[in-house]
Amino acid sequence: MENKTIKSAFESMMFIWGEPLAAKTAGEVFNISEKEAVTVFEELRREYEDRESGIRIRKVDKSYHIVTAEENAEYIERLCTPVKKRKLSQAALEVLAIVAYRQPITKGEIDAIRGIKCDRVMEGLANKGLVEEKGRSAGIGRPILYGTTDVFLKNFGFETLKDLPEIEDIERAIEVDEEAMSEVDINQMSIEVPGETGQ
Amino acid sequence: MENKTIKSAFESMMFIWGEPLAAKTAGEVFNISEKEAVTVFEELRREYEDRESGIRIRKVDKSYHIVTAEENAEYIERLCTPVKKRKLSQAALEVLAIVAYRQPITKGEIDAIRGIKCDRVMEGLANKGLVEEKGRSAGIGRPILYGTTDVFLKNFGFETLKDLPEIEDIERAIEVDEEAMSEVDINQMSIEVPGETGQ
Amino acid sequence: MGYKVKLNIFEGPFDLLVYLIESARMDIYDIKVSEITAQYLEYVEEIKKTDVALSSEFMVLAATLIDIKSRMLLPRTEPGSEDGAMEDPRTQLVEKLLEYKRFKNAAAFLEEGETRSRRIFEKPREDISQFSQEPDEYLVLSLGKFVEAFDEFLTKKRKIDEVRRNYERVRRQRESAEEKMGQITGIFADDKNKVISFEDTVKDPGDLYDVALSFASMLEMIKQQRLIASQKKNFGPIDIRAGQNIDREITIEENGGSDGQSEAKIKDM
Repeated sequence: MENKTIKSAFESMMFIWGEPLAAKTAGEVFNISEKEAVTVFEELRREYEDRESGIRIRKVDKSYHIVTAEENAEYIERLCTPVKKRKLSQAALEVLAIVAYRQPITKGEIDAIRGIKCDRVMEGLANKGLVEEKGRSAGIGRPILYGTTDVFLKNFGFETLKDLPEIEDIERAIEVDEEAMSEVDINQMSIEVPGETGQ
Repeated sequence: MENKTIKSAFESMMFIWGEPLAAKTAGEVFNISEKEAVTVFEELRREYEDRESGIRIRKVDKSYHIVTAEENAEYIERLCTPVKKRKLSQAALEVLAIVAYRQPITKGEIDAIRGIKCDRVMEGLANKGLVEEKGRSAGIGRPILYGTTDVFLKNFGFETLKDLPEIEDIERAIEVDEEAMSEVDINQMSIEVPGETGQ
Repeated sequence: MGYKVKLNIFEGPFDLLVYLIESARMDIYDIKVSEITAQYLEYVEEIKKTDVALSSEFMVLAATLIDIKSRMLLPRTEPGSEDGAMEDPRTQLVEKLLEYKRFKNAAAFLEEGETRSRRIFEKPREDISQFSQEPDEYLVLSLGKFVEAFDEFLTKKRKIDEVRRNYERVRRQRESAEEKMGQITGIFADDKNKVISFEDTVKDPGDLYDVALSFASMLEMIKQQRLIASQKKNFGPIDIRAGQNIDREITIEENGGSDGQSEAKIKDM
């Protein structure tokens, strides 16, 4: 099979598929290996990028996903109101960061790092498909171990978990902005109780 | 606004829109006329065609629609058609192995080796095209002889039956146990006495 | 405990404490515990005023802070230990706060990624229902599985064969023709005039060896005129009665001619 034919077919297939298409699955259509399929996908990805096309190919783990170019977000929003996923809460982001960096990890270990129970937050993250069970720990009570998913990679713009920067590097990068957060007035802090107005 | 930017934005916009996107609507995003928008869309359409891309732009009246290339229909179908994987049962694998190593063989002989009737298993294997009739034995009742097919060879990646892996002790194991084959019927024994009484 | 308190700004007790330390421009490695504890408790009191049960984790940290504060008042040297220094009571808390801060930073980093990704749009999957109606069925065959399944069968069969062989060897040793003839003679011990059928000489009709042994023994005994057998039609029942030599001592002749003779005898009958 000619490379050109496979390349063209992969474009069509990604378009139809909508979601990230596993290189392995795509390869099977042509009886080629996952590795060979990856080579074709990477070639395509580079071409779309070099062309600065409004359509781009994004890698998510071992899958390829056809999406719009980031720089066109403004025009898309002008044309239509695309359905956006709700942003995660601060608590959810914290828990997700702990899971991402420490996976596989148990809820108990997450609680210990944050000093507060994470059950409800974890439930929310699991419902959004961002975290999933990854087996059980050998510890007492054999607690469930959690890890991040491909949806996490996709929604946060990572190709693989290896793209996560060293946690110490983040610290240094962010320390600069620390001044900004110290402006909170203690009297403006509020608590929110579901089902009751606590103010 | 640069032509390049508009072109890229139109690609993103068509991609997200799903349905045919009116040139007029697209033009409004950039405050350009319908005619100008059509020029950009036509330019894009030609580029996708020249590239023989797997994604094409189709004109529908005064709208433009992003679709897959017609020639890739076959691959899309292959990708989207779910496959049901079926496995052979232990019994079927056993019978298949006996046929493979002992062919041509009758059902009676297979029964004797396994100590259990194989009719239904053989029917299943025949339906899957893995075994077939290979003539008739010279024995009593002229039972049908069975052997493996080319489908069998292909599925297991053999070129000829000589490629079958050597299995230790196989000769003795698939030897037909004559004792097990003949069912003893005590009433069928006879002492040949031509006369009537035994005196 | 009864209420699940979500704090709008602070995600937990560590978050609050980190905030207090930073807004007091305190060095995290040298926390002024009395000052921070006072502020922390003040905040906790503020919440209590709103009549809301505070999440228990905030109380746990309050207790920890008070404990550290009291230990800070004790002399910082221990006479017993070698270098004379005692661990700073704040160390553990500081380590925990630093770890928490690291993840808070990581969360901010993730948020940036999330924001960027929200500018990228994907399209839904096309309608592929036309393809999903008729799945392609295919057989998964692997040589590994094939060999594995057959090996399993061979092992099973080998075991069965072994058991059967041992079982039969034992029985065959036990049962000689001589014994069989003795058994048949025994049947007529109480009544020399009775008529038995061939089946009565066979103990296990399913055992081909036993059937053959009985048959051969019967032929031998006919030859020696110990038995008289009759069969009305081919494959019909064989009746056996005692012959004139039934009580004679059992011997087996080993000469080759015996078969021919016995056959002749039977035919003569």
